[in-house]
Amino acid sequence: MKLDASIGLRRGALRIDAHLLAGAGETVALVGPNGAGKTSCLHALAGLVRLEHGNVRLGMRLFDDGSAANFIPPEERRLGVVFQDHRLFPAMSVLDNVAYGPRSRGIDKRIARATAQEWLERVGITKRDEKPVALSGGEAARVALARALAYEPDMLLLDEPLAAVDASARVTLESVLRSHLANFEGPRLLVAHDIGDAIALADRLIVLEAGCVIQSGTADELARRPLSNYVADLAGVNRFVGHCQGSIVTIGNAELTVVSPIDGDVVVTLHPRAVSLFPERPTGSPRNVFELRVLHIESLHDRHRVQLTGSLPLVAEVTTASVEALRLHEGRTIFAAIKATELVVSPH
Amino acid sequence: MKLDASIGLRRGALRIDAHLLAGAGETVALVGPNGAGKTSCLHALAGLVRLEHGNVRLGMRLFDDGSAANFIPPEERRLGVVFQDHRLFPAMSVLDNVAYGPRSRGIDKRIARATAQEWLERVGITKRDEKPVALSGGEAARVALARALAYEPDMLLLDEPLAAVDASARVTLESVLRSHLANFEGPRLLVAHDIGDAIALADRLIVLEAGCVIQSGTADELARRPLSNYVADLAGVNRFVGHCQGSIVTIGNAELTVVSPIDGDVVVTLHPRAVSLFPERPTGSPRNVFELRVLHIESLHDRHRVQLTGSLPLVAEVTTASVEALRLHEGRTIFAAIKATELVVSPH
Amino acid sequence: MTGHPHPPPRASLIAVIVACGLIGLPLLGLALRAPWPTILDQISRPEVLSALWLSIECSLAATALSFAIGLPLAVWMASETSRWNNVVRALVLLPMVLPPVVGGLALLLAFGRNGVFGQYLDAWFGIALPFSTAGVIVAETWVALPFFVLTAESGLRASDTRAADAAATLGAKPWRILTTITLPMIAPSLQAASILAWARALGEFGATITFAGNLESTTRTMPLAVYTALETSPEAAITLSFVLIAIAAAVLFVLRKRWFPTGRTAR
Amino acid sequence: MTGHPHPPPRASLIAVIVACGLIGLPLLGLALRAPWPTILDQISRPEVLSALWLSIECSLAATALSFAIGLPLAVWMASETSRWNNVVRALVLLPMVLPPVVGGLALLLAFGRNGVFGQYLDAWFGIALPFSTAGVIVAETWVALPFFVLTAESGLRASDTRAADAAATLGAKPWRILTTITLPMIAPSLQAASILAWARALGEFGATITFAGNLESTTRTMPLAVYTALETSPEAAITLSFVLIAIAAAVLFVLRKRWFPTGRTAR
Amino acid sequence: SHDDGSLLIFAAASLQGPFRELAESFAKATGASTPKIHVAGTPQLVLQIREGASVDVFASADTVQMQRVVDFGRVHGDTIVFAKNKLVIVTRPGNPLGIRSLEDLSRDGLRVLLCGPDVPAGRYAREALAKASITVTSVSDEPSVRSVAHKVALGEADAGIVYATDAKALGKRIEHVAIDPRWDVTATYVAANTDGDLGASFVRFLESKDAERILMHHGFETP
Ligand SMILES: Nc1ncnc2c1ncn2[C@@H]1O[C@H](COP(=O)(O)OP(=O)(O)OP(=O)(O)O)[C@@H](O)[C@H]1O
Ligand SMILES: Nc1ncnc2c1ncn2[C@@H]1O[C@H](COP(=O)(O)OP(=O)(O)OP(=O)(O)O)[C@@H](O)[C@H]1O
Ligand SMILES: [Mg+2]
Ligand SMILES: [Mg+2]
Repeated sequence: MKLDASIGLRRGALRIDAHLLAGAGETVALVGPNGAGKTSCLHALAGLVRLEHGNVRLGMRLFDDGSAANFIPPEERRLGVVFQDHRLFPAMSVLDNVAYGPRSRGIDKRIARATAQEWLERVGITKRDEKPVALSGGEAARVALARALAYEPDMLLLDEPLAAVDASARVTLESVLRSHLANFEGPRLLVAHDIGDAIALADRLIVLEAGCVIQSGTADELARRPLSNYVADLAGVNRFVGHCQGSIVTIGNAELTVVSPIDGDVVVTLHPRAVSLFPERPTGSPRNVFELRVLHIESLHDRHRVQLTGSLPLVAEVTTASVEALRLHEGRTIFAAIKATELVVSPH
Repeated sequence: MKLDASIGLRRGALRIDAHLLAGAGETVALVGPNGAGKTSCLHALAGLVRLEHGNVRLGMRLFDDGSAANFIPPEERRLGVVFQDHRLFPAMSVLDNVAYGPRSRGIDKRIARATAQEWLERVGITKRDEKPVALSGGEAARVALARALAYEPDMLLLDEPLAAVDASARVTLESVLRSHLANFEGPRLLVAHDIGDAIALADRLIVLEAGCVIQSGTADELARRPLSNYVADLAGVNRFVGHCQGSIVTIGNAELTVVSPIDGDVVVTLHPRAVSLFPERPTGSPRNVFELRVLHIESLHDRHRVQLTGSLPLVAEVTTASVEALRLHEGRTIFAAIKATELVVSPH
Repeated sequence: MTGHPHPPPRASLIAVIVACGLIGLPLLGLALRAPWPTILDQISRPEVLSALWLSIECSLAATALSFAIGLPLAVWMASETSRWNNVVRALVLLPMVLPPVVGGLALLLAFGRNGVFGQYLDAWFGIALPFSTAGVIVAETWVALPFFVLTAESGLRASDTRAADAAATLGAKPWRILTTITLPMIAPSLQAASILAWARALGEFGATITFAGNLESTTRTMPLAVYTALETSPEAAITLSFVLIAIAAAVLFVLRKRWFPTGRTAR
Repeated sequence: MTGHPHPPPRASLIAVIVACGLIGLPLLGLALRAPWPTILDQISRPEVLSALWLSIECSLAATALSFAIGLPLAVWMASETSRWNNVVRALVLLPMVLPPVVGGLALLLAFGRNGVFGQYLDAWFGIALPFSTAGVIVAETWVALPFFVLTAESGLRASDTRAADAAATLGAKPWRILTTITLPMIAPSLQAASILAWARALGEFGATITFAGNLESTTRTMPLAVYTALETSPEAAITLSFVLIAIAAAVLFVLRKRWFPTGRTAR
Repeated sequence: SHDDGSLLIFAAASLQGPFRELAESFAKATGASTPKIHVAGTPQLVLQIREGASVDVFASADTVQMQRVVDFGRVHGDTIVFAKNKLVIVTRPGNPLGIRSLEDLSRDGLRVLLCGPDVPAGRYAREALAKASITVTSVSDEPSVRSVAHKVALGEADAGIVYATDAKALGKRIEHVAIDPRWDVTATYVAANTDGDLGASFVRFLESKDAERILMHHGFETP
């Protein structure tokens, strides 16, 4: 069973025109900036908003092609949806929330509750008789996930299922999802703004920006050749658009020397680790040296990300030791060197 | 102005008993697993739930000491609260949502709206006349942040302000928050479950578990000596509780040799990078070698986290190259070696 | 409920006092004139008991009918799937503005023995509504239904449809969504709607006496008994009114805990 | 509104048909008997015009009063800060179950010239409510207020208080929270409450005739005019009823767009 | 008297027709402003008077109710009988069941409608039936003659006993059958001055020739 959707609709000022494909058993992460239309796409797949044009097919079934006649309402699509705002049923106990899907499928109340109980245990929720109002944000997210999974759907649509979940539980939930996904025939679409979540769960990423699919591929492919600044940010790499003549790329006021000469407009990408920082202008081999100012230092677990500004806005990744050695602090002026061999240049 | 709160209250089955301190201008991140009581603490500080015992003081002002007489209602506390569920006003335009705080302070409508407009621009929202229902999840989070900041509060209470925000916007918002925080006299309390957010914005972390403060300190301090498994998970380190006799620590069925002999119950922590993986039992120096099975491989940007199970459950961090070289896959048996010098042992 | 109980603005106390004055003073006036010592005698008179019983029976039946017809109607009206619903809404509201006596007359014209529809009821099924207890129920329903429908519809309109969307994705058909998700969420509105409809039916006089007549133990409900008593002795009428008031107050008191729980419903 | 329009369950159409029959057939019956050719003459008669005008005036005034008193009262009742609110709620509901004639009597006992309170109104301020237009407004308010209060309270009870909490943290005092956050959120309930109160006031007969009398151009509202006409000519009464119906339908039609917007309110 | 100085007259509902004309005629005759007329059920009028209504003239459909006003001490001077009303039997147009007399009302299966025994018209009707020694069970104790007349006109009942004036007001929609004078009971309408002198002048006017003409025109009989 594979998903083949071409979604055309308007949401306020945003026009969405996106083609989404997900194979049987494949997990696809839909990533993109806020307001790109990720949730809207999910709702269109679920049948909660109607297509204006395009069509949605799951396996042999046509769900919607913009006409009223072919529209299959959500209750007949058999999808497991986790909403970004959870949407638990306020008047029902947590257990009944999770048992709701099985009950809709006509399963006996006792059995449905037993199934629900199992799913609650799997996602680590012990409150079963409370109303959703008594749940914390992360607990609600887990119940929402349990509710979608307990329905045994043909396709999973998860809108930021882990955004409110804590570090320990995230590991558990990821493994719940993975073990569930392992023997699940249908496709899954996962909305995530956190690349970590996306990489951890998805086989492939689809990047949506302003309603359009910009790029799609594995995380590595995205990092290697980010097609937009957003993708570069997401993958944590530097990306510049410039003009190349011979082996010199002109980017604004800055010039970069590259190894392989191309002529024309190019995109240059560069991993932050390939940027070295020096207190003085280095005298050795690197020809691409820029005098820049430190805008901000962000500490990751064991490394630091240094945002630089000046003729070429750069992000560098350095070890905690070097931050101390270089006495880096915001506002300090520093020299950044880039090896020409580390630059990935491709035509624009 | 400093915050000195000792919060005692019950939420359902959870009993919260937490002492929170935040100096003037200090940013404290409140981290902890789902359902630990972070949101409840914030609500108690805001005056939305009442203390049963304890007291809340901001600067010279007593907000609550559990008695009705000394309770200052939320509208007189002047706090900027960002709610986990945003809680925008559904019947008001986005602009009026943000202008609401200034208007409450008696500021002229025109001026309040101009201020609101500025804040909206700062957080990157261009929709000003729409109702909140037309916002995406991340957009709503930003409006909620703008609304709290526009109020010019004496203390900021932010409940997961960045959880729904995308990668690019996160950078912008962090810088908005930082530049705002720079000339802000009051303390800020930030709830986060993502250690990245916490480290990026906070000077200090307070870890709340099951309603109690377990540990507090900088991220480094937490990583060096995690006082609970949750903190270890959060900081991404391995943590074991065992019994030490001479230089041998017994952890369940496993034995670890350590450098400095202590007697008694100990906690052993270990960075995942200090775990080396071998296809065959290594013959060299490391004495702490365990035959383990790969449970799961998680890819980070440029490294992989390998979860191992067996006599000693371990997490190892290896480069992408070694994953390929070792032909790591889930279910494979492998040998993990730990250098005794990398083990941090402290009495329990 | 998350959050603290929002105190009502101080100024609202003025309204409480004015309202209690407006409503309480007349009741006090009545109470002062009521011949209290005779009230027990009055209540134990068999015709009073039968009127009381009939009132309760008919008003509950009318409330149940209003619920059964009014709820699906309100659902239909709130769903906006047809452009007819404005027409239907206006139609449903009209009995409210019609003086009850005219309402009774209209009912006679429709469901009377020679009525537009009533003649067939009579000819085909031998059912005659006028001068029967069923007629009382029809008259009370006619008067109470609009109150039920409008209140229930307002609740539905104010309700959040997001949970209903979620239920649809979990395979729930419209009927199941309605009963399991929407109705529990608008319970306060349904309660108010039922109380309004019941109270309106209980106090109904004009349409009942016109349509169903005034026959002891068949159609003479308490309001009709009060009216009849008014012809001869206002004191007796006041006493009977107090019986009616007491019944209403008792019912509200019994339902108090169930229908007006101490916390607001929260999500 | 996020999400798709939930279709109402099919079965609801049955209710629509039953309700239309129950309410529409009697109106049809009336319409068949109405002397349509003479209706224009009827309407242009000065006493009809004055009754019409008086009806509109008084019913709107009563609605405004119900709003002004009923809204703060509903807020107070919904806030549960006092254990008196069950008592007040029961009190407020009682006018609904009292037959209107008894209600009028009660008003006379309280606000009449010899009334518990009315004697002071008369002695101190020279105000006499009975047989005055103000009396009509008082009678209509007495009857309409409970409908307003109960509907508004149910809306408040069903409303989500989380936004109100947020407003409190932003420095809004209870009064400001009420007007800027809560009331816009329960707008559908307030609209329904106003319509119910207005319709009830417009159709009020028993309390008005008993308390305020039946005096042309001072207290003879349309329902009283209908009653008076019924004494001599049922045709005239039916015509007048249709005028009343037409006015109500026209008002609802004009308000249709504002009060019943096409989408449900969503958060 | 009323705020603007005009007379305020309380009249039983069934007097509504003639009293409009009487008021105008009175104004023309005396030069006073047209009296205001409040019509409602007699019991309601009595209640209103008891509760202090500042009424000048009370015209009751019934001596019993008038007596209660007298008992309150509100009547100045004497009460006068100014009109009488006969009872008639009413049937549907064309009198399909051929009802000719009171005796016919006791036929089996005949649906007869009377006012309640507490309503004057009902009391009179029962007196007449009693005189004729006929037992009739009413299908319902109607609150007013008007509603009896309407229901007979609509065919809800086969026959009813109402005042001659009501039968007249309904015109062709109803057929009326006179009651044998032997059994006839006559309703008396009484009026009294309940306030100052202006009221007395209207009460006197009720006995005038003008008033008599108007009352007769509406089907009343005059004493
Ligand atoms: N009901 C609506 N009415 C009008 N505009 C809407 C509505 N719902 C969404 N939009 C607009 O559509 C755009 C896409 O919204 P959507 O919720 O799909 O974004 P998203 O990609 O899920 O973002 P996020 O990461 O913030 O959740 C947004 O700009 C939003 O303002
Ligand atoms: N209104 C309530 N009634 C009963 N229990 C509640 C209520 N609100 C919260 N709780 C309980 O209190 C505990 C703490 O909730 P809280 O929202 O403070 O957690 P949290 O630390 O913010 O978690 P998260 O990271 O998931 O947001 C939870 O177990 C929750 O079930
Ligand atoms: Mg979204
Ligand atoms: Mg929380």
